[in-house]
Amino acid sequence: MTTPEDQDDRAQDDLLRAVEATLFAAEEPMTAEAISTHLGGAEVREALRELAAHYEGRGVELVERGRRWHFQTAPDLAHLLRREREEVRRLSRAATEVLAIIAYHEPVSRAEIESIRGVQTAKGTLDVLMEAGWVRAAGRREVPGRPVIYATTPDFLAHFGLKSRKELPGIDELRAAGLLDPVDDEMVAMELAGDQQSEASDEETPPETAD
Amino acid sequence: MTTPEDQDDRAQDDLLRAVEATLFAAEEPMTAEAISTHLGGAEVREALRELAAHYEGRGVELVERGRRWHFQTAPDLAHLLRREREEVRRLSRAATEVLAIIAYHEPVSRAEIESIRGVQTAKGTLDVLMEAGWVRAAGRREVPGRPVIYATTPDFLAHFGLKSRKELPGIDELRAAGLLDPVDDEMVAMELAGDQQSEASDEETPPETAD
Amino acid sequence: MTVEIIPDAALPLDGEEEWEGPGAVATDDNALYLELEGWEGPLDLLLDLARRQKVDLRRISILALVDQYLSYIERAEALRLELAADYLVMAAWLAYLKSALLLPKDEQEDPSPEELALRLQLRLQRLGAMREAAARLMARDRLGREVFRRGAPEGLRVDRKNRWQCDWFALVQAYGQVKARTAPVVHMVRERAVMTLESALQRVSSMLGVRLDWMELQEFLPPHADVQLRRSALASSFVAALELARLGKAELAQDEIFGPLRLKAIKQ
Repeated sequence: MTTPEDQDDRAQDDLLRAVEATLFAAEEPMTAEAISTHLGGAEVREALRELAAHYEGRGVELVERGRRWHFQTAPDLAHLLRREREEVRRLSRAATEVLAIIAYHEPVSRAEIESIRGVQTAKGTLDVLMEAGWVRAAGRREVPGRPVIYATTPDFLAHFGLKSRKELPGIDELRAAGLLDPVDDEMVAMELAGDQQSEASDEETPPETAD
Repeated sequence: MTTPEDQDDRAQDDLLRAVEATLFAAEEPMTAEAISTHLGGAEVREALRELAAHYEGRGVELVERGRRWHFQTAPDLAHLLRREREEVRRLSRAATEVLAIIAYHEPVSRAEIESIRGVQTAKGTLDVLMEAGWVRAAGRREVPGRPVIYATTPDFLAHFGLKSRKELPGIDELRAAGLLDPVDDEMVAMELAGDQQSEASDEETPPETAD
Repeated sequence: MTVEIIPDAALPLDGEEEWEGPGAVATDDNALYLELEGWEGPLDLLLDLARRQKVDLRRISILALVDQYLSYIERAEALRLELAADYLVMAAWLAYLKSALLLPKDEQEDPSPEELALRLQLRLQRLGAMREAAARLMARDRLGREVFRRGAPEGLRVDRKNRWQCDWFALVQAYGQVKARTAPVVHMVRERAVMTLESALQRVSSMLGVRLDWMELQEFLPPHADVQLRRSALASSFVAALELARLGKAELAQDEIFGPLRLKAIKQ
């Protein structure tokens, strides 16, 4: 046998479910009045309080902000919504060259880098080096146009196991190690072409003017 | 003093909250594997079961559709929610029949669908179903002409509230009655003799005999 | 009045979902004819006729069904309704089936008419089953209609962060290669065996002087020259031939494109 209290409970239960579903499906936070109108004029404040209590401490909570109610992910779980995934990526050949030039010649402007490399350097290449934390903008050169000049960072030294830039092998050492021997032009062209494909942002174009 | 059991409980509780928050925030249904990956490799099946049980009978429920999980409003509250929603596009009778044939017989070729319906299927009909995301091309049948075969998608299961194709209404009875058996060659041939002349607008390569 | 029966295409794309066969609203024959365009092909019409027998599809009378179908088609023709070809093809096939069913058993072909009737029945059952399945599917609690997903999900985002890798050797090697690539380079051109235009001109005109008939350009080349010299000699001799023709001292002929070029002296 159902008592009047049971029926009241069920009615309250139905209202609770209705409010829950309405707020869940809503595209925007809703005021108690809007929910009430939506549910044919039922009094929903008590149901909202009960619901909020039910969700307390769960992964999702019902909150009131400026008289509007909505569900949201529990604040302490906010980090779950933005997961960071680290990807290890090898520096492209173009970026390695630019990094080497900055390391040997710092501080240098982009125009100087291009002049040394003999090819234009895409903006993305420097961005990558700055993202890696190895290169920083080190002011501007006091010449017409005031170009930004770049230098390496302490992180650069740490990553490459150098105490200072002086530890980089000099030109004579490079020559002795055979690293200055003319390389096969076609190979270089091919590798540079490879750079272009691997990094869309790192496109190289023949330099227009080198200064 | 906390016992090891308490700690276990708390860990399980945290996982439950994390799974709940993740699924609440997700824009698409997620497989258990995807949830697990998102949460750094935790085993989430037990948490999913617990959550589903927790939400049972509430205004919002956790359901599994084609191995993917999502929250949705309880079906019995449809009357409260429907009114302010734009109704999903109505399907033509032809489209609903083609959808049913694909769902119950999948994978099926167009010739097989046409054989069952006894009429050619306008290109647009399959397009509508694919655009809705309910049907996809599922490869080709290795018979002469290599016809494309069609199957339903996880979105189809989600839309129609089916955990898997096994839950298709009456599918067991239909199979037992032999009504889902592969379509008979001769019937296809007989049918096509009539069809080919019927509609010039309905371009279609003459369907090959189905297997 | 002409009503063309076009299966499928005649149906509006946004037709009613809980669609009822046109026959369901057609209580008398005339009304039925007006509804003919609603059928999707002969099988659809047959299924509707079969349903009117108000028995299980497994127990329908095929002969009665055939008669009904044929009489509809006849009456449609009497009313000059334009019938789509497949309705007529089905009519012809059913007429054949009927006559076969009525023939004495010993004159029957394979497959037997009973077998064919059974297959037709199976087809109707199949279509009927799918039509019901479609209706049951459409009547389910559907996402976006009866049940709803969260209206404003926060969304899950995966931010990719790059960790760049490069080692000391790659760095130093890259610098070495930049230096090597951009170092000034002096180009030396090696001496090569060539035949100058002057010597070719002299050679060709003197050889032309002693011959009266046509000679191919190839014959003017030094016979024992190496490949490189021969190539140079061919180019120079060709230009020389053109020059001699321009001066009116030689005649040039070529029978086809890329064919041998022939020369002949013009006697003044």
